[in-house]
Amino acid sequence: MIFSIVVHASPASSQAAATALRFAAAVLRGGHGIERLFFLADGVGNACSLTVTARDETDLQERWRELIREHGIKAGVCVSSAIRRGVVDAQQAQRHELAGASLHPEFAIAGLGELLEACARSDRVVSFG
Amino acid sequence: MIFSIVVHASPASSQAAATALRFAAAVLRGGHGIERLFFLADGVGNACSLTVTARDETDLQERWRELIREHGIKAGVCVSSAIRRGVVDAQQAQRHELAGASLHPEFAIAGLGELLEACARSDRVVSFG
Amino acid sequence: MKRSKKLLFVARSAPYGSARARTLLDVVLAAAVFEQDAAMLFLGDGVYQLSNHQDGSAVSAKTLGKSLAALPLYGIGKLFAEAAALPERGLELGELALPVEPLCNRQIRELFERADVVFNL
Amino acid sequence: MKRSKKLLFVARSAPYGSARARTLLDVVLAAAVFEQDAAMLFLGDGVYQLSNHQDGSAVSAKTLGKSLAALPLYGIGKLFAEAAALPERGLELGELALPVEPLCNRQIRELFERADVVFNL
Amino acid sequence: MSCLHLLSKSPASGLLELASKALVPGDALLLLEDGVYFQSQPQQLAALPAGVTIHFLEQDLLARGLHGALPENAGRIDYDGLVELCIRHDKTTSWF
Amino acid sequence: MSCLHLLSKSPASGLLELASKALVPGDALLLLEDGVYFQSQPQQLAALPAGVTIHFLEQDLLARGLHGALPENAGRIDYDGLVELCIRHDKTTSWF
Repeated sequence: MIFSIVVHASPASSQAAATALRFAAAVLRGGHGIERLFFLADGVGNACSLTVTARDETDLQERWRELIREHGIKAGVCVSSAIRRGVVDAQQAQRHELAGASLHPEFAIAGLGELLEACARSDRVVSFG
Repeated sequence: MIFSIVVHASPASSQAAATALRFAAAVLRGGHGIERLFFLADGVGNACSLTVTARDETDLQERWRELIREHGIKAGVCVSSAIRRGVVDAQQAQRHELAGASLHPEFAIAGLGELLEACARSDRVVSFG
Repeated sequence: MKRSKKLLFVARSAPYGSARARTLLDVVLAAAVFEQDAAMLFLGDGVYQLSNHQDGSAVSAKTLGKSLAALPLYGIGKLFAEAAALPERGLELGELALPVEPLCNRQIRELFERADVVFNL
Repeated sequence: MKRSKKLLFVARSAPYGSARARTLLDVVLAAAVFEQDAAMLFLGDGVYQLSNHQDGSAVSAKTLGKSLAALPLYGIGKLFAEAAALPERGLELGELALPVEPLCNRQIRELFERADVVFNL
Repeated sequence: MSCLHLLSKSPASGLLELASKALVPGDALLLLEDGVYFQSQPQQLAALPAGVTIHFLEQDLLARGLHGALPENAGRIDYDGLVELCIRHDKTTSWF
Repeated sequence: MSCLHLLSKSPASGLLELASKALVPGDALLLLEDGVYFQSQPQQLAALPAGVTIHFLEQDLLARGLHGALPENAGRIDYDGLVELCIRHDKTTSWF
């Protein structure tokens, strides 16, 4: 079965990001596919490359990257949510004359059309926030 | 009278950041002083230098900077809240080998001791979140 | 893009205090642009989004009710509201920012049953 | 740092689901380090923070109850809980992660009245 | 010592019930942001102890299209009035 | 078509009352994150329509020290069980 997973919450403020990650791992463990991860609203914090995690805490950003890399999953970050929250890729940083990029390269800036396309292509869409 | 203002919310997700800014302006307009602005939890987003605001929307980050600059207000950003959310100054970026800084220079990384000191020195502490 | 799925958008947050209403509306508008089969239900505090005479400029925000009023023009014609939530919140059906069909609890359950994907914010 | 002010920390959020409980605790611990006159009240859902047998590792988090139990060692001795909230949430006074004094509604109001600064999260 | 309570969530949040446990006569309740929706659902406000003054933040009422009458005993204030309220009470606390 | 409802906030949030308007017999309710606190306040669950199955996410119960009995008719599942639940129902929606 094909899933898409939508994440609305930042790992720093809500457990929902960790829940979504565990759910994604269970989907793959069960032999199912993930059409797309989509990060919306405060969920864009999961894709930020400038976070620092205390040594005795779980680095959720890093765990997302591992999951995406190992399984070749598409991970989209809503463009309008992201730019308002300072999560930008190199191209946007240049266009808007910002000091640098803050989106980790495992993630890609995406429009909401890609979320809707993921819905059309998935058997189940599950949101966490 | 001396106020300190604590901001818990990001401008992208909650009205509270805009409320805090208007309140701060009213405090100054009333002839009162602001001992310190303190940004905590998701409030650190107010100090991020990498955000982009749509042309027909208010750039709250920029309005905080103007207020801080014009009135010479101390603006502290809670260090542990900030690093988890990818808001880091140049020194932290270097120490943690991050791609760049994302804290606007009008704000300073601060410990919670500075929040408590602000409380001790203020007649009123008002929180927005 | 395939268009076979029925999308249901459940707006259940009051506007302005948080960005939730605006975020959901952005997704609804995208669904309209991509010609998806979309319905929108205002539930609980979400009916406050329908309040007439909103003026976002008082809090330096865009007026949500005005953006919602454009939905029929975008082809989103299936607009529903929880009937009971309106009078509970001092709203009258004839005085809303956009025309919606009031649904009783049974009709709300039917709307959920018919949907293929439910966004809920 | 001056120490004349009475700080009241009102913990009113359940732990783990959001970072609120942890954020407030960080401020309380800082108040202890700076030897402030601090009291802490667990109110409403906040009493869930006192639940015994918590194990944050089940959700890859630090165990909040364990951190709270260190408060008396840090010199934060004024620990209170809303008496009515405990049985409402299935908690018993004798089986909590740290010893707290239960307060009736009148005592809660008195605690607020005595405070100079109230953090509430 | 009296306290100004800022409450910024809608009646559905249940926060007023929690704040009520701390409200004493002489305190003030400021309803702001989504807290101004209490204008249209004033039932819970009637249960507050006597001697608590109630205030609605004007700009938040306007944004939300809440032009109806306020509950009895409640007033509307702007940001300058909010600063004055902070000064008139010995401390503030925020319910959000 | 049946729906799996994910609910992740505590009973005090009032979200269950809202979700109830959409729950039909054959649907499932998954309580996760702070939603597992319904274990200690099960009164609202008793009011759900018959034919709605109730599930608690095990890891969230453990984290919060909720070792007591679950309400009658409710079961506990892990993440693999959650994936199975998603498959068994035609769609999901999340109340947060």
